[in-house]
Amino acid sequence: MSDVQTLQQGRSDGAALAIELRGISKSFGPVQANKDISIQVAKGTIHGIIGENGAGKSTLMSILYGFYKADAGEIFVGGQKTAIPDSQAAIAAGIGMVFQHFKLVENFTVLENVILGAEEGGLLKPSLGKARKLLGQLAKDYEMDVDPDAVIEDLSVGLHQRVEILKALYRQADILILDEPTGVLTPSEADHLFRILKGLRDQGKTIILITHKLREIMDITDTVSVMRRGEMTATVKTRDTSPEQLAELMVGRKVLLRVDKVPATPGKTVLEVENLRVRDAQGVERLKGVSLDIRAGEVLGIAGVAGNGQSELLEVLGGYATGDGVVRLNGQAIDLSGRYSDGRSRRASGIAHVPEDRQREGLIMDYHAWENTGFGYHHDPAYSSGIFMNNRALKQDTIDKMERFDVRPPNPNLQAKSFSGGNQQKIVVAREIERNPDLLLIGQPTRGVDIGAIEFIHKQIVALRDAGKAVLLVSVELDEIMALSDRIAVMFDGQIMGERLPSETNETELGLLMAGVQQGAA
Amino acid sequence: MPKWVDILLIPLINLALALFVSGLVVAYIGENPFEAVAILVKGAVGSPYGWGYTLYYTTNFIFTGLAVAVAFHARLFNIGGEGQAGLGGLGVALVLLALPWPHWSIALLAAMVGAMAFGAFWAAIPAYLLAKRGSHIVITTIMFNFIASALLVYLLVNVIKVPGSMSPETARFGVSLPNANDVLPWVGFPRSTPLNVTFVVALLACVAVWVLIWRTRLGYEIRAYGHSEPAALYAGISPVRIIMVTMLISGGLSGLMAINAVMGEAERLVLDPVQGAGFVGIAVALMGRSHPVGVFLAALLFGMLYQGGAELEFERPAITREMIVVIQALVILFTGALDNMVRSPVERFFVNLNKRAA
Amino acid sequence: EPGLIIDLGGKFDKSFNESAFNGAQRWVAETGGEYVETELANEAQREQTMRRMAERGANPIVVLGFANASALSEVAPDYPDTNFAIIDVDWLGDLPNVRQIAFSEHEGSYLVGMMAAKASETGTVSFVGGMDVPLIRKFACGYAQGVLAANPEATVIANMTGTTPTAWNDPVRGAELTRSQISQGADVVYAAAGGTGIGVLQAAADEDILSIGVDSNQNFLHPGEVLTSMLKRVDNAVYDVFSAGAEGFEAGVVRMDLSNRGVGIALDGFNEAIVPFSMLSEVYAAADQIVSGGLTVHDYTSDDSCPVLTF
Amino acid sequence: MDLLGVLQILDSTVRMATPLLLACLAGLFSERAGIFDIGLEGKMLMAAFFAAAFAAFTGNVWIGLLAAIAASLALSLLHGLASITFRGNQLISGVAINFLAAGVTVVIGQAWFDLGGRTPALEGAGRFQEVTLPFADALAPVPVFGPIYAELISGHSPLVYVALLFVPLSWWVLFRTRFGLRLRAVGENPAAVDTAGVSVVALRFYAVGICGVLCGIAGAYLATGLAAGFVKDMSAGRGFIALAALIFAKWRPWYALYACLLFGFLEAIGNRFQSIELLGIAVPSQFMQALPYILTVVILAGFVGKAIPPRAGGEPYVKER
Ligand SMILES: Nc1ncnc2c1ncn2[C@@H]1O[C@H](COP(=O)(O)OP(=O)(O)OP(=O)(O)O)[C@@H](O)[C@H]1O
Ligand SMILES: Nc1ncnc2c1ncn2[C@@H]1O[C@H](COP(=O)(O)OP(=O)(O)OP(=O)(O)O)[C@@H](O)[C@H]1O
Ligand SMILES: [Mg+2]
Ligand SMILES: [Mg+2]
Repeated sequence: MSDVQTLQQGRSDGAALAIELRGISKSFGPVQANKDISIQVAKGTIHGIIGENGAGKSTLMSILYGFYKADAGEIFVGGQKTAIPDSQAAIAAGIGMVFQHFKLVENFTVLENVILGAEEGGLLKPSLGKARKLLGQLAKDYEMDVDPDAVIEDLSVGLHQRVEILKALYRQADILILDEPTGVLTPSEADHLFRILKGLRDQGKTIILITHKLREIMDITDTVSVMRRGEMTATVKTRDTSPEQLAELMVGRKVLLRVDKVPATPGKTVLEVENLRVRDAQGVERLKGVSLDIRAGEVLGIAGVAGNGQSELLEVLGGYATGDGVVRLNGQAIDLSGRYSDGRSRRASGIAHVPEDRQREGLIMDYHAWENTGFGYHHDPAYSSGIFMNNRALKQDTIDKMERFDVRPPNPNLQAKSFSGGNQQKIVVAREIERNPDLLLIGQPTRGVDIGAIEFIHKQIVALRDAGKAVLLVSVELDEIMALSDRIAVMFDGQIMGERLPSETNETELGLLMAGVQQGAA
Repeated sequence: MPKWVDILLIPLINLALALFVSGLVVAYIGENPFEAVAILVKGAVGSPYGWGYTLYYTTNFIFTGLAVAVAFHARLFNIGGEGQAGLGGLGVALVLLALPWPHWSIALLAAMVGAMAFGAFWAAIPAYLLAKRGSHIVITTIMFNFIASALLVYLLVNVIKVPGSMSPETARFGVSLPNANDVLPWVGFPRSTPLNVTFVVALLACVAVWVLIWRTRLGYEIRAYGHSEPAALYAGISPVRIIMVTMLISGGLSGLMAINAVMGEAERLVLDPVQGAGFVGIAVALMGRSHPVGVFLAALLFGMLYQGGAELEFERPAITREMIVVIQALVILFTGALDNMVRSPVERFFVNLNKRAA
Repeated sequence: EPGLIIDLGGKFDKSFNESAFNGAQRWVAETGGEYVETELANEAQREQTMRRMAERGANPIVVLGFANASALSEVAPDYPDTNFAIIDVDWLGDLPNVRQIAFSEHEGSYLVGMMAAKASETGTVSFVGGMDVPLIRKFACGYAQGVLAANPEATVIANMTGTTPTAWNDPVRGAELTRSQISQGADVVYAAAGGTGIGVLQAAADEDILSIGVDSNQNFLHPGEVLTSMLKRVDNAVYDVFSAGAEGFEAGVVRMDLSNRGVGIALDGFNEAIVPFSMLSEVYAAADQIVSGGLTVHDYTSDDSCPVLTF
Repeated sequence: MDLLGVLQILDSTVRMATPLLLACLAGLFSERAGIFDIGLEGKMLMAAFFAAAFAAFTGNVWIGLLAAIAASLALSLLHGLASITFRGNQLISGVAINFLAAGVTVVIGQAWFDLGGRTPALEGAGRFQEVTLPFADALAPVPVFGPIYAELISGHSPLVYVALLFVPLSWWVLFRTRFGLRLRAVGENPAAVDTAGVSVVALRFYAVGICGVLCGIAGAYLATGLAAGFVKDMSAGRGFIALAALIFAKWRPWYALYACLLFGFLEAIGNRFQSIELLGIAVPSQFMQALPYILTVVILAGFVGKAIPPRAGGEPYVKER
């Protein structure tokens, strides 16, 4: 039936079609990522695609971009049946894509990344020169300036994504696919991005936007398709729908879109941080004298643009960066010198840590789920006795956790990498929260996670807090901060710009603080 | 895909391909390939005599193979097996020449300590330089192979040689290990078969390594570090500790190889006691996918090639020892590097089979 | 039928093993007989191969090189009816079925040393050894003594190629060592380094200095540029053992030296032009003295030391 | 030591460094493209044999060179087939190639020449002759510069100059051309190249191809430049030293030159001062022979520090699990 619906859509607003997919199917070994999917996208529109983690969004788009080959199905570009065996063909057909996991060469400059594959002639100089000019132009047109000679690994993720978009525009794509672009952006960056997208649409370009954030869908898309378990469940006009309806279409049940929590009842102080300073490997000071405290039963939210010291704060508290200053946990000073500061002793002292980057730090992607369940806690007598690991106990515990946290598929013997983003995150959160720590450090808890899982993870955080534990929440998602925090501290350039109560502040004020603007009030 | 296909059928097809190509080479120099293969197989496993040598070589390769495999789990490429085993030999010699040992069992234990200590020591320096200075382990271990051989030559020619004898080798050790014939008289191993109790030690080493890697906490940490250093840090696993410990174990295993070659077979330390087993160990570990069972099977395969090859060479003068090297190379190539050439089609075949079945 | 076990160096090392092989071939050519032959591939095979030969019924069996000494002392007693001959070994005590054939390389080297000193204009001559083992030091020490006997003022530069077995097969390194010696004034170089020696003689020829071959006659390699070769008649030793056969076999220690033409210098059409009569007569004189016992050349391996050379 | 002595050592340095440099640059192209190659040794050996064999057949060293390149190229393509097409383990493939070369050279050599794997000694046009640069003789008398020019700079085999030319050339190709950009990219992040619409497989095959050609030249230089014929195992571990030099150079052309010159220099020193006395005690010659390797470790640990290989190195490019 979904097909019928789509086709009607296609006809009813009679606009020319930029893209039409017919009966696309794709499976990775046992996993059927896409099942007979058909979809139409009208020229000059912004078309949203939403769906749970693992629904098959990225796969579908990767097929359109020629990164994967479909097992079956046809692709029409501008009404023409087009074979897209590889990305070359997609680019030729005017399709550009910004991947969920960026495809940049880390130690190349912005310029080199932009021209890669689109060079003119055998020598670099001319191409680079031309690209430099064109980049300047684009930068003006879309206010997307980025230093063309900066090396990618030195740039923030926000800028990485900017480079990816520039890559696509440089190749004169008139169909632009963005896969979860705002997952790594601050609200202001996101708004900026949307202004750009609107601008592009008004020039007649077509945009396909994958996101987990219903607000964004409602804000800027014209039509939206919903995917579920590899199938296309519906395609509707945005103005005819509502977040609640979309959420239901997506998850298959009613979803609570806002966190409901009783007012906090803070107890004794759990964490005291005084004048904490951290230098990075290059000796640059990343934390410039941070002081804060968290009490039992409250959530302190750290708002801030990525790269302003939040990561370093988590790392030093989590025990794998050194610093100086004073940090007390339940009154006990903990070591920052590096001598007794490592993940193990931190855990022993009652600190649990959900790292910002689950794939790089939180999990061993090649370990089975059950091995990851004990990761960091492998010294715990429950998991190991003497020099040996107790694998049976680990597996059993994993099965229980998977059941309680509704990890899908609930199979402890799958490798971490074969779970989708949301479910990977659930594995980490389950591991850390179920330690029932005095202090939970949690960074970007819902980055790239679907609303079903978001709802669940938020519930867990609140539950932990209500159990009288202290939570330090770092997130670039302002509304997440607003929704969960009992107090909000804003970080900018390695310092705390100020503290606010959610009830007494608003996104604009926080936005200003995040930008380092300190106004007289409060 | 059924498991037996994965661990049995595919390797066998690979092996067959390797032998086929080898056959072509043999035919090229005008020998009958089928006879050649027959002699090779019969020579390797056709008699207790053959088994004696096959398993003797296997023992060497198990140790050097395990050494490389263990390091691999921590993403450390230890190609210093040659030097570490050589030093292990030195350790064995020093221990055994130091005292008159009352009984072989005590001597064996002492020699094992000596072998592991010296092997581990030779691995420890590159490990430390990597852990503390980030010096690339591949370079340092290569260099330490050369340095080890220089050291051995110096000692054998100037220091621990038997005076008056022209050959740069130590005196014979007082003790000798019971060989297969002493232990299992009824099997019919020749009195002088080189296969000795060290083989049992090697099997125990396989089990120990399996336990270490997949059952102990240390193994869990080693693999974690191998997969992702940032994650290891997050979990409170110290890279320096893992690098050091892993390389010490790896070097110790290499060193143990000397128990078989120096104490068990030569019963004295000769020039170049390792005879390239260190490098074969790399191939063995890679082909065995760094798993003790795989290492054992790969080592056995190479043991058979060594012994069968020696017989073949003896029976067919036209077939030189280099021809045997060619055959070994082809086996490594087909069973190791070109694995997917066979695997993917076979896999597809079975997937379709299941599809049709379903 | 007799048997021959070629050592690790390989049948065509242009020196020791090759010389043995030639001896066997000569026996074949002259007697039309047959013999069993095999090449060792690694240490562990020494004992293995001897036993295989013995079990196959080969008799007598010739093994080459000191490295086999220890293995042979194990094997021989197990096959009392088989006769063994081992080259370069004389310290195995009395084994009833073993013929130990040792060469006086130091004597031959002494003679070529004298020639080198005579031929040298710079008064500096050199030596390139393969791997640094006592046997090679024996060559070097005899050579140095000869040089200094002929010219007490002369300097001898002695180098070894390396410390791994590749030292026997590294002509590139050999050539490089030779060039380095030439730059230090050497104008005659003596190579006792197996396959590496090929590079030494080559470099000498390229740089237009004289070289001295070893073991088998290598004069032909660079006619007119190889002063001579220190012959070590392993071929004769093998030939004799083969000809004597199982019946005529004699156990015990045999010394092959100048007196029985076991070692010597090579003179042929390739080098007669560059070996003046005066030089020859002196060399022969010295040879006679050595044979008559009037002159003794120090043997490094007798006490692991060399009076005129430090290693 | 006088100027000539110094010059001789430097001269020897250049000769010893050349095969290392060629092999090192070969490895550089391959590994920059993400294909690790511990088969340099084998490729050099194979090339050395074919160079000598065909030079012996035809008496023409250039044909020998072509044969060497062809042989080494064949092994490279085998490596590519295993590690690129069939996504096999690059280390295994390299090990196999080393074994293969060690065996095949002798087996074929024996079949062709019946000299136990050696080739006949080459002379005349069968070898690379030293080229005397213009005015070498004329300038020789000039103090200092004269000898330096005549002894050190002039009078090497053409391949030496070829090798030296390859350094700036490689640098230029890698860092100044489209091909170089893509090649480095495919070694860092093949997915980026793939999504940019460029074939990862093709790029990597080009890279191993170049690697093959350079190893071919290196081998030819060993057998027909430095030596006058092939002797089994004559590469004598130089492929591994080249690998070390490559890591030493952090995968960069100019540094590769410096690294190889350093290794060559250490070897020359080791050859020159084999038996020396320090404070009256004779230093064991074995120590002097090990010195290059000891110094390498010291320098590496003391001054070079961490070398980060191309990020995608060693991993076959697999899109779909
Ligand atoms: N390269 C791959 N190999 C094997 N399986 C894959 C691959 N890529 C995706 N999958 C699987 O296909 C399914 C769809 O994945 P996909 O990334 O398209 O989901 P998604 O909708 O993008 O999820 P998310 O919202 O987390 O990005 C998932 O089960 C995923 O595990
Ligand atoms: N001091 C120097 N002398 C000679 N060559 C140099 C020097 N510094 C750099 N080079 C060479 O110039 C080229 C570019 O140098 P650079 O170090 O910037 O490379 P890069 O762009 O950093 O390479 P990578 O891609 O590895 O980062 C390299 O080939 C390098 O070897
Ligand atoms: Mg996705
Ligand atoms: Mg996904």
